[in-house]
Amino acid sequence: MQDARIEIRIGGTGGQGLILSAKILADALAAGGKHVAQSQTYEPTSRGGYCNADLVISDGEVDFPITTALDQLVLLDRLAIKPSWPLLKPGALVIADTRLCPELPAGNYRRYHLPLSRTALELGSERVTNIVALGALVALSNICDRKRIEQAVRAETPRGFLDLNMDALKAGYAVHVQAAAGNNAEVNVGT
Amino acid sequence: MLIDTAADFDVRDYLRKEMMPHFLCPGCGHGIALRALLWAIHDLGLDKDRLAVVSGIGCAGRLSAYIDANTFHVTHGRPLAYATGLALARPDLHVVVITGDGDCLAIGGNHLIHACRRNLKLTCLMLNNEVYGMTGGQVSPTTSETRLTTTTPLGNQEPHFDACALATAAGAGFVGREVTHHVPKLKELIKAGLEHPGFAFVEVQSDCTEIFGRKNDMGSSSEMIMRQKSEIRPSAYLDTVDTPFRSNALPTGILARNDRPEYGATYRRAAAARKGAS
Amino acid sequence: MRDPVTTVRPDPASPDSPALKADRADDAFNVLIVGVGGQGVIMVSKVLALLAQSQGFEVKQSEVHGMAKRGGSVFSHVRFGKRVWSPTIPKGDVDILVALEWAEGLRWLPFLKAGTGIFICDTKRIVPPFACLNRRPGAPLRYSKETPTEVVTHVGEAYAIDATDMAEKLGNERAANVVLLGALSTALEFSTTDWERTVAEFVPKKTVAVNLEAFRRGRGWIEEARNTTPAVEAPVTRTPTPADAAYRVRLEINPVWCKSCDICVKMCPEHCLRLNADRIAELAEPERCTGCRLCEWLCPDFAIRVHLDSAGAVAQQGLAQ
Amino acid sequence: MNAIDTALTGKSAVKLISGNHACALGAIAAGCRFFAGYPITPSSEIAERLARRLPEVDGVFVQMEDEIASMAAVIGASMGGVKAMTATSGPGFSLKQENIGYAAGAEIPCVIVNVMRGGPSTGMPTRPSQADIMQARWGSHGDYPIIVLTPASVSEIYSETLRAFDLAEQCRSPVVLLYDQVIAQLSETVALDGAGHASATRKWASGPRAAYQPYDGGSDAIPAMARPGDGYRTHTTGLTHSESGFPTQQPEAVTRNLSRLFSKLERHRDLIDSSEALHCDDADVVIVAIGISARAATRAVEQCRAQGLRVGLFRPITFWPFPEKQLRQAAAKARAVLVPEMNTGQLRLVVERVLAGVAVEGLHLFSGEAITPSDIAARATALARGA
Repeated sequence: MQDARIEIRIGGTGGQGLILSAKILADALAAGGKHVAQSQTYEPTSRGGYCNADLVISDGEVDFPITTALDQLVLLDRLAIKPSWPLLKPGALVIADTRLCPELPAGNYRRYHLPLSRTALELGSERVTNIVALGALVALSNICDRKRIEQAVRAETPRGFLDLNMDALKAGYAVHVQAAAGNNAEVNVGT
Repeated sequence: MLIDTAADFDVRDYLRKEMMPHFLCPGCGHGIALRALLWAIHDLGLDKDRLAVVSGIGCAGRLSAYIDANTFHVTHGRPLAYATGLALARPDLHVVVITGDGDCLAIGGNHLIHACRRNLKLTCLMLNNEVYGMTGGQVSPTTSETRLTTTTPLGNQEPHFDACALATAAGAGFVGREVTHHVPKLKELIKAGLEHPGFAFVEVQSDCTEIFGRKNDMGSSSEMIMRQKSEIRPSAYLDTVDTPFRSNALPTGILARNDRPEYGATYRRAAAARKGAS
Repeated sequence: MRDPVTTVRPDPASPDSPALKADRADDAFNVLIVGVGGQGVIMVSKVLALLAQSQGFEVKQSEVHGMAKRGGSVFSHVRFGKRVWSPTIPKGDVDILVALEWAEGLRWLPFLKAGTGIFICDTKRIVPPFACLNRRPGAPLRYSKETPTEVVTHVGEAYAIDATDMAEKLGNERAANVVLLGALSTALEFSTTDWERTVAEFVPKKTVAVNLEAFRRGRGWIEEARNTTPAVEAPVTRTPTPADAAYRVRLEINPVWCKSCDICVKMCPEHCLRLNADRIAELAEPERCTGCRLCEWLCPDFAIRVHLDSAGAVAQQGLAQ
Repeated sequence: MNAIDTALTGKSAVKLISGNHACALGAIAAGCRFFAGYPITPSSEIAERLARRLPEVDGVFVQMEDEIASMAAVIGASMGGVKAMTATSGPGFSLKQENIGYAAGAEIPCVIVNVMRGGPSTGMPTRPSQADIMQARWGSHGDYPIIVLTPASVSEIYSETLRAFDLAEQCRSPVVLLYDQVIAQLSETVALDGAGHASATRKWASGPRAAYQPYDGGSDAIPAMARPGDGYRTHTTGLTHSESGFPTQQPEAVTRNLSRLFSKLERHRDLIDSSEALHCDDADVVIVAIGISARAATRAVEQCRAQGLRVGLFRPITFWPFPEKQLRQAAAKARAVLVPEMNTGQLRLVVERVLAGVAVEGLHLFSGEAITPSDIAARATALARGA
């Protein structure tokens, strides 16, 4: 039984582009030779309501493709805390948006409370919060080669939005550094 | 011209003679309507091998079995939907649907309106005898007001459907109605429907003598067919709409005709354009 | 093959041609238009009435129609002048009789003014069902046998015009009435422009061109006829029917398919079928059978086939020629 | 997207695609050239993808006015000789049932995808379920044969879609592809090679028209079908028919023809059967599961084996006709059988019948969540330890 298994969740609400972020990450990982299963849970509405996009990553074939113990969790809405918290592994990486998910439960995890949506707004569109979050996740987890994630973003982005998405990704890479440099109290590594 | 094809046309050339005599009751108008359809097919010289007839359930639905062609007797109310699949998959076939008033307007009403809207090349022949004959004479969507049926012992209280008005409103490319009394004109009407490039809806007012006629004291088969003449006013002119004598009877003739694009051709053209572009 | 036929020209010496009398101060000018249902009698009279009205005349028009939308007798009186009192034209006072059907024209002839009345008649023959003495094709008809040549002896000026054929050649049989309007226009003093404008106003837009052409042809035909010697012989045209060919009718009745519904027995116009002792349809009086095929068409069980035995041979002869 | 589709149906490539995407690709690779459907969660992605792909391969996509019409149009297209499919979910599957019965009775090949979601009724449109197992088999009225396939992964959806079309053609039968919402919308890295697949073709009528009997099963109980336009001018009906294709109620003819119909799949079990046994040879406890539950069970079996427990998994891939022989063989040494499923015991009922005498325990979940490996492992461990 292989257990080089890594589980990631991006949680938030419908319409935030969570599934797109997960797909981009999954594509990048697959291109790197990983076996990936990407699933989602959503409410029967097109917009709003709790939604999550999950990844199970393995060196061999993924047996059970649904998350059971999260290694990494990105939270873009407070709605995502309740269904995700019970799955969190001890010491897991948690990246949460400061504005959309202002309060986090205590526990044994690596906590990054980052201004993801604010960064997106500063770039010109809150809609790229998902890409900023993706950049932050890649930077903090080192789960994936940056070149591959950039290729995957390019492949999934309509031409008109390419610059914006690439800017968002790069801003995401740096958001924790900038937040730390700005002595932002919300950046909190460790519990 | 009429005389010529009448002499030339022997209905038996288009029947599965081994299936005859058919199962319809004595005097049933459906047999006359079937003749008109086969005559129209003969006049147009349609190839029996390329002719597909799809029919639903009920007295009208049984007619397909008697036609020497590719025939499909499908589920209740669904012949238009089956025919849509068949015609889209096989544009080389000439697809005709035979359906009844209950089959087409009650259980199959949704398929009718969308077939009219879609405008795929199909000819839908709806034989309207105002009753569910095969199940023993229950009220149907076209039963005239006050008529007696086994499920309207008080006389029908529901208003009846004008199927042609429905088909017209839903966008059918060709809509016509005729009675079985005037066979050559009925044949010409069906012929015009078969020739129409899009969806054609032809309603035939047909007598149910044994069940509906008897229940409503309408006399013998011949009296019923004579009533068509005295109440509905069929004329020999194909291009005029004949307003009926009886106040709640419906007009006959070609009631609507338009040149909306045929769906199958439109789809194939769009597909070819997409293929060419990519 | 069916050319317009007879003309009787007015005597050039005649002092008062009716065409000159439209401005008569006292009497109204009377036009009677007759035909059978469906031919467009009312249209002719409406155009005339409209035109006369636009020229400042008082117009009265009355009609009888609606008793039969198709096939029945229809007539319309149009009277115009400075004052018109009665809407109907007394017998013998008609200045111009326009007939869209031959027999109808003959029927109304007594209404025409003796000596001066103009008779414009389509040679189209619509034989009413009650004129059939026997339904066997080719049987004698109780229909007017007068030829145009015979008719013209009764009237001052007569034109027998095959307007239906002329309209057919234009591609629209229904424009026959407008051909007659064209003919009528030559007998009245309204300008051609006014006529054509009124016709164009009256007909459906997409048929304006064909109707104007029909009008011109009708007018041209009369004008030409006036300038040529009248034809002497004027046979009434008749569409050849299979009845002209000799054939024998034979009914093939399938007793196994027959369900004894009685439709053929009751619907046969000659009452020559009956149900036999086994309740199977049979041809009881073959000599009466005309081969009309109604029984074959109306049999819901496909049990009857009508054979016209020599028809094939006749058709083949036709082909050989 | 098209580039990916082409790559996938061409040479083998590793890509990340969803179950519904794999289904659409499998259909194209299998020669499907007609799709009629009606939007319903969570199957709509199949329709959306085929709406784009079919016109590119001279096929036809049509969105019909309802589920009933979709099924009818699919059968109509197949009667015309074109490989056809539809896709739906629970409520739509219910609506299609009458016409599925027609396809079974008149022996019209077609493929019906049912992505199972929570029920009854509208239920949970976006949550998984495995509660249509019985409906897939018995949903239409009257006795009839039908093939039901239950893939458990994205790559298996692809391969089973190919097989569904082949079986439909070979057996002249409707084939239901039954999988749950989880694997429908799950994206997995898969290596697909559709170019290597030689699709089965229908047995078409040939020879003189006079000698042709549309429902003569011949030596293999599968009648040759007449293609419209080929000159046979046959009659097809949902009424009980004789070999001639025309309706009959004559008892001998009815019995003879229905017997052939009811037994025809049994005669082709070698073609139809498909199942998988994992660590069953020495298993004290055999888990029987399908779809996402089987994926969880796989992990649970590995966890149990790691602890030295003799636990195995039997997974029907062809669910109907049920692989009874294979299950009996897999459970030959089993003391206990555990059936985890997302319903109240539909699979358990089948297993109980097949393994009469063996203790069968169900693990049923209908909360709209998938059963987890740990749920199964806990129960299997207890059973293995003889609790």
